[in-house]
Amino acid sequence: MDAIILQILNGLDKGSAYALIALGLTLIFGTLGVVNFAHGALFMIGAFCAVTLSKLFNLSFETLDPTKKDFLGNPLKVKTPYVQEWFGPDVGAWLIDWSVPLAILFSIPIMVAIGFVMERGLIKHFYKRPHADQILVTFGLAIVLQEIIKSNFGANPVPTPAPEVFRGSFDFGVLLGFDPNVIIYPYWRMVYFAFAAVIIGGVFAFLQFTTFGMVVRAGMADRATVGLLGINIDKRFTIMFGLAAAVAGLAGVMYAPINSPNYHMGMDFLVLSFVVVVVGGMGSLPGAVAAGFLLGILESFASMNEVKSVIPGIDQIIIYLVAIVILLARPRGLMGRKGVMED
Amino acid sequence: MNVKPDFSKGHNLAETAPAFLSVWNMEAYYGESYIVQNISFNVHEGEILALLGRNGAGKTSTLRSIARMDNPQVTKGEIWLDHQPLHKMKSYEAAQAGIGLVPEDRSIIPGLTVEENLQLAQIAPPVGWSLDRLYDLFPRLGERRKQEGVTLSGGEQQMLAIARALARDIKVLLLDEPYEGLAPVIVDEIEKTLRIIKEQGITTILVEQNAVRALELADRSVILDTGSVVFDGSAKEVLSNAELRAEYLAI
Amino acid sequence: MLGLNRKDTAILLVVAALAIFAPIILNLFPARSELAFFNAGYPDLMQRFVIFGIFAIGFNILFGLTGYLSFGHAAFLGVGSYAAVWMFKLLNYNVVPAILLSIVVAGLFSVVIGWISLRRSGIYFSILTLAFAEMSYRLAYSVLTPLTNGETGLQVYTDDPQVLMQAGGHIVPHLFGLEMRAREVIDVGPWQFVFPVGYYLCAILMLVSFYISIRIFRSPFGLMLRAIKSNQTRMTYTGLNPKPYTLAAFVISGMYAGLAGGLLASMDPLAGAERMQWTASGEVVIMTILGGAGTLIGPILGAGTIKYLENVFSKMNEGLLHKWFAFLPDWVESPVIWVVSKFTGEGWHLMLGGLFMLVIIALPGGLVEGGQRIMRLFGRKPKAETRTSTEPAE
Amino acid sequence: MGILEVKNVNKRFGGLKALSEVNLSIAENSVHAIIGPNGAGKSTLLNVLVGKLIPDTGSVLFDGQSVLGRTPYEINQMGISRVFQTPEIFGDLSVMENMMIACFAKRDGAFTMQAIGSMMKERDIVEKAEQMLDSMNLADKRGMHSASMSRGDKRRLEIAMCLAQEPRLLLLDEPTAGMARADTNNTIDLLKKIKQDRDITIAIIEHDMHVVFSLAERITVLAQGTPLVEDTPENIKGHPKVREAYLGETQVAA
Amino acid sequence: FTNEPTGGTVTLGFNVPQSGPYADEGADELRAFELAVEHLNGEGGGGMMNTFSSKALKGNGIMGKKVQYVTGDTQTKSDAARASAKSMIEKDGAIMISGGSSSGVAVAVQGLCQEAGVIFMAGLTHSNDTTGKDKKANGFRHFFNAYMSAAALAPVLEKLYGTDRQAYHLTADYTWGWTQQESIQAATEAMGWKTVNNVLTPLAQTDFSSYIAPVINSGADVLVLNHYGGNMVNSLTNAVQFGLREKQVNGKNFEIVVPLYSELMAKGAGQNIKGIVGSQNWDWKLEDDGTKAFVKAFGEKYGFPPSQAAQTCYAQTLLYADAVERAGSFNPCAVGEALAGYEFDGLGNGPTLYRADDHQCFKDVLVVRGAENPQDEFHLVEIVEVTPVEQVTYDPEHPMFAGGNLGECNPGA
Ligand SMILES: Nc1ncnc2c1ncn2[C@@H]1O[C@H](COP(=O)(O)OP(=O)(O)OP(=O)(O)O)[C@@H](O)[C@H]1O
Ligand SMILES: Nc1ncnc2c1ncn2[C@@H]1O[C@H](COP(=O)(O)OP(=O)(O)OP(=O)(O)O)[C@@H](O)[C@H]1O
Ligand SMILES: [Mg+2]
Ligand SMILES: [Mg+2]
Repeated sequence: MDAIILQILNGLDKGSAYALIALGLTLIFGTLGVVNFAHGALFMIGAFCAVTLSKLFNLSFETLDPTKKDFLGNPLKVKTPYVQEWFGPDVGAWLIDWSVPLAILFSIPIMVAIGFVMERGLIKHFYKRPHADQILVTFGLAIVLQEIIKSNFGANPVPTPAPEVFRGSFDFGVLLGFDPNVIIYPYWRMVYFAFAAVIIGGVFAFLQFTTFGMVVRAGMADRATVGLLGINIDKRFTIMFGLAAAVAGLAGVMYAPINSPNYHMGMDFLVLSFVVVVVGGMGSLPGAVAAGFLLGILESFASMNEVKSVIPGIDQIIIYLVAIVILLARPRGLMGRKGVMED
Repeated sequence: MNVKPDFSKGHNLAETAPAFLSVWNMEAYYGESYIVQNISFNVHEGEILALLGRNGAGKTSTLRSIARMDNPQVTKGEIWLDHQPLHKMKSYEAAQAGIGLVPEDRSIIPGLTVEENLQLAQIAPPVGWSLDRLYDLFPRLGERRKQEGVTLSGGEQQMLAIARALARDIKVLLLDEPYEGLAPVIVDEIEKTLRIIKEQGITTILVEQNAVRALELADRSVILDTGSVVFDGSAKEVLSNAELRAEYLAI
Repeated sequence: MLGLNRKDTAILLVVAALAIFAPIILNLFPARSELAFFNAGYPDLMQRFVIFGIFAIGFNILFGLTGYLSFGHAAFLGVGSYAAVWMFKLLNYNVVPAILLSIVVAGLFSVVIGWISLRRSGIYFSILTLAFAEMSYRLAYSVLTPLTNGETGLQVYTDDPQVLMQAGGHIVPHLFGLEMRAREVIDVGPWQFVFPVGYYLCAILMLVSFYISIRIFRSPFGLMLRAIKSNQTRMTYTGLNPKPYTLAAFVISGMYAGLAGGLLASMDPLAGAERMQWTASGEVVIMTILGGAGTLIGPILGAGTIKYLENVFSKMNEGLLHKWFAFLPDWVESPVIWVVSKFTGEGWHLMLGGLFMLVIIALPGGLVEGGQRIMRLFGRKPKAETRTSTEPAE
Repeated sequence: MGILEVKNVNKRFGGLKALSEVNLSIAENSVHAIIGPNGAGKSTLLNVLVGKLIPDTGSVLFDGQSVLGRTPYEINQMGISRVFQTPEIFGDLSVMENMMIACFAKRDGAFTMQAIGSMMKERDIVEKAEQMLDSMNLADKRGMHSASMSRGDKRRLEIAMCLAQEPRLLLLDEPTAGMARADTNNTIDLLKKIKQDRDITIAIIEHDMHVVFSLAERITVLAQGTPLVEDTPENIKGHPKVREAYLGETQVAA
Repeated sequence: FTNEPTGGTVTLGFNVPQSGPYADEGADELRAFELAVEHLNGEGGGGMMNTFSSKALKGNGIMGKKVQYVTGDTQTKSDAARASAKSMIEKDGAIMISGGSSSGVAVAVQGLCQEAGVIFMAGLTHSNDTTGKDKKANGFRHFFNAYMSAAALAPVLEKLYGTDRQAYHLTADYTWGWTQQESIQAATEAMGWKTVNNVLTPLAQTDFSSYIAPVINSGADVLVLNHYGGNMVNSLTNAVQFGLREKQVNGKNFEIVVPLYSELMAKGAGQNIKGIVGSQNWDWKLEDDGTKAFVKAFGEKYGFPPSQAAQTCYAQTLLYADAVERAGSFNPCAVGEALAGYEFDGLGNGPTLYRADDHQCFKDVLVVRGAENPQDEFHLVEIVEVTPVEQVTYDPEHPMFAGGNLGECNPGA
């Protein structure tokens, strides 16, 4: 029982990461109809926003400590972060400790700007081009972004811990009447889940309770006609792109403490996020979110020993297997709209 | 035959344009093919102009050019609407300036219900008729308001397309074959509606294959052939000129 | 000639000439010169050019004609390779059974995967094929290791059965005794040209594949495939059943992929699981688009370009750059090298990504379009290559 | 017994009864028009006939065989061809290629594998396609990219493609909508000629009464999903209910 | 023989991962190769050439021929690695190939070098198979292997955590992971530990939470992570997130063990590495003369200390050059003969033997631990023990290595 509850928690947690990434992707892919292979890169850049902020806070000046030696036998250079010098050691340490949550604020303008530039400078010219061309150009862009990050941060993962207070884990089981220490779950992962819920809710609200979503949907189906109705669809597409980039970036920022960011994390998530979006159904935000959680939970269950011992290797393929089954059972995934990317 | 409009006064059409809507030396291309070949004509405020011609004459292309759609591309010429330079605008700006186009394929937006199709028209200013008023005019649409627009029958779609144009506060209504696919009773209805619209002071350009019907309604007529204006004059004149009718309208 | 019209015959002859003289064309620079670095006329790379050319030609039959974008074609390449290596392990090193089996096995695989995946269209189809390929890759890497030798890749061991192997028989892939790795090296002045046997086998098969592909493009079948891409509704209401057409195209392109896989294994008897990964499937998609999807010669160009970059630019290290730019004054040299090194050596991916973007932005029809523009510059007006016109002969 | 027998067909879309208890019999080698107000269910009925929609209840027999449960291409192969209300053509292909596809479908059936057969050898197909284009006045457009034709031309191409299939039953959904008067007349003549030359049954939906009354031998009036009357053109013209619900006051002369 | 150097130069091929997750490791290998070439050509200070027990190298290249090198990208894929190596052999005339950062690549390239008739001096490869069932006459491995890791770790684990332990293994689901797990399970069970479970994790896994969670209530008190690279960084990070490091089970502190360590992984895992025990082939903090000379040369050139991958590649290059000099020929068979059974010292890790039976190097193995309070980013791990070579030596016919056949050396065409 406890094992199952733990895996449900894991599934929800994984699912929220999948759902968040898929949400951003579906805004561009399912709604604007652009096959965006650079979406993973946006996620990755989000994570590196957290890295960058933490590096900025850690920018240090060096003083020599003659009592210690560095690896070449010279006096050791001791580093003191500027923020500690400027704001005092406590505030400085707090800033450094809280750099990931602070990066949320830091990343939003950056990601929105990246989204705008990307749409205006590049994607705009590709709305009417075949999907294959979109794939090629965004894949090229993804590689370029990735390589830029690599040449600045290296290929190795960069540890980016959560604030001290979120580092422990929470005894969840006690709440449910289990013995202590049976069902514990890391705080930060719970934060991630809550954060994902807020973002997903926010995006839904924005698209449901405003006409924005309807206009963009209409614009994707028939740009020309929407223009005839006096609507500047280009502007809205750009905003949509900025929004999607921000969602991807925020998903990345918050993910940084879960797994140390590295330059190819975007590619690792890319295929998966496409699968999630398509299983959810093209053009459906609820579908993408639902598929994210569904696949997250199934993946968690498939990795249980009890399951693996029955079907060896099931955890390797579960996502794809489920994707195949769902797409065969339902022509347009869980909640796909007719006519979106079916040709 | 009427005298061709006089543009000799020079470029500053904003001041001198003799009419409400002026199209002046307009040329337009689809890619490499030269479709609209130096067209000029005027429409006066509040009148109905019948734009006639054979299949492929360039009627649709002319309307699309005026509405500033991406295709065909206008490469030369000027279009003025009530002292506003349409030729410098994008299609959404032209729409905000008062152009309303009912396209020949109706362009009902897939994925949206009837009502959403109408709401969409009222997002950008200026807003025209209210939804209630539109449903009064087309009760059939009121009954189907929650149905997806593209599943409407052909005639219902045509009504929706016209209603959608009226949902915006337009100065000029461009109608591309509005009677097509409509039952004769409905055609009568629409004709009545067009008269109502005319009474409201809205200027209309009507493209129609059923030339007789169109001419009976229209004040003036322009006839196109292979992308050029071959006639510009009063509607009555066409009806009475058998040669013209035979050569360009086959009636 | 050969049932082709004049233009197609010309294309075929050009490709044939390029293939036959590749060892010379690709070794443009004298062997000892600095520029020899840019030579591509060594056996392995030449073989890769034509093998991936076959792969891309086949892919183009599916994608270019029907518009169905498969993201799992690498799986067929992979099983083709495995099948070939297993033939080496079980029979002997003769490449004929290996290549035949690789085509057959890939064909069977594609029948199954295609039959299921083609129940959907558009992106749903792409994801289905992707899912099958990724499953194959992941299983091959782990659970199926007994069959695939997992991470290391399937290879021939001395204790393999090799039932047809005679004492003293060849221990490298051969065609009835003609060893694939055998080569003729000819020195012409400072130039050195290598004529490898394996390459010529691949090249001949590539030309055959290319010829078949032209015939398919020009056949009624090809017309039907383009009709599917254009309007499936009209197709069904014209009494045509799109499914068997797409399935046939899918299987044909799967067999092309299998042939490519079998050849890869025949040139180098090791089959790695990464051959089936989504990135490998993506690579053939990109080759095809980069060259010009739906054109005859585009896929070959795309395959060549990508393989060239991969093998040549990744080898450009800073040491070399220093040598090349040594003529510059120091204060110019360092920044130049700094910039260039971002795009070469370990930065070669940046070059690749940048190239993809550049080509597709500047040349919407891929490299073929670039070629056409150049031709136009020279005043000749070649008719848009193959994209639409299938006008029957007058 | 007609070549097409529709019995008790019902079709609902959610709360809307698009077709209710439709009974229709079309006699072999006749021209049968279906008219009725917009939204009456005429196109829906055609959709049922060609397998695009499956009726909730009822049966459809073509030449004694049921078409229900068959796919659209099977139904087409039985001998039913359809022209759509908005033209469906192979927009990416040339006009000639469009025609050739129709000719192949007629000659070779739903699927044949001529993967490396040469198109140049298909003389009969080419000839027939050209002949059809000629008869529809499209010959000068044979090499044209069909998507960039004007709509009237697209419609003519589609009719030509359907005729090339030599169907036994041809279904026309507003074939002359948007056509210039001259071409409308041409189309009427062409249909008449085809009717003379070979055995063919034509069912036509049309709002242009000129076309209807020039061609139709019998007319069914559909209203709100049910056949209102079925009769000869003369009787329909004078039918008070039809005049009220459909024809209106002005439209008689046409 | 293939690629016999003719002019005044000899070309070596350095085939390292330049893209993909191991790119940083590859970059460090490349730095070491460049340094080695510099030293061989008599530039720079000479580094470990000065401390190397063999004095055959004179700083005038190899046999008087100036050393040149070409580089390529393995992409950590066996296919790409072979393509890259082939281009070095076929186009650039490389007579020796070295580098690589994973066992799959090493085995694939070693096989290729055997067929092509050049020498392969393996870089970072830790699987038993490289010198076990996939060993080749033309291939040599300076790096240690999974068995040796386990043999070195076991006594230390016993000392630190006692003999009564319940171990839970998470294992990367591919060849290297399996041999690593097999080795460490055998070694720990031999000293009395029990193995609660061994769970295989997909290579592409990034989030290990669903594999870590079941550990909590499994009754295990040790978690062994048979992962490398990104897998290891993530699984360790996740394990620490789930509070495993602070946990008490069976009245004991819960412990995490990472059998194969590297500096780069330690860096990637950040604070999570503290107190975690593992093994290394070499560490720059060793005190022997060879190490010191190498660290000095490397550190002065690049500004930071070398990784174990760098040391391996540097040593491999010198060893190859030295063997050529001693053999007096570039002929791969002569070189192989000079290397086989060769004993040397002064290249770090003390006295070392290249065993003739399987071309595996035998030398001391380090057991290390994540430092609690590193003074700077280069002191993330500290050496716990240097396990003497005797303890990690095994019989060539040991079941974990059996089945292979070195075959004949191949000098090529
Ligand atoms: N998208 C396009 N690309 C290229 N040419 C086009 C395109 N659309 C129309 N044309 C061509 O432009 C010419 C004029 O077409 P247009 O649609 O304006 O004619 P029309 O007068 O509206 O005819 P119809 O009465 O058939 O609607 C035609 O010859 C047509 O072939
Ligand atoms: N897929 C659908 N979903 C819901 N309602 C539909 C659907 N298809 C058609 N309808 C409705 O069914 C009714 C009949 O439509 P149909 O297209 O058959 O009319 P029609 O007789 O062809 O009219 P017209 O002459 O205007 O083309 C219409 O009211 C239409 O809105
Ligand atoms: Mg028109
Ligand atoms: Mg209809």
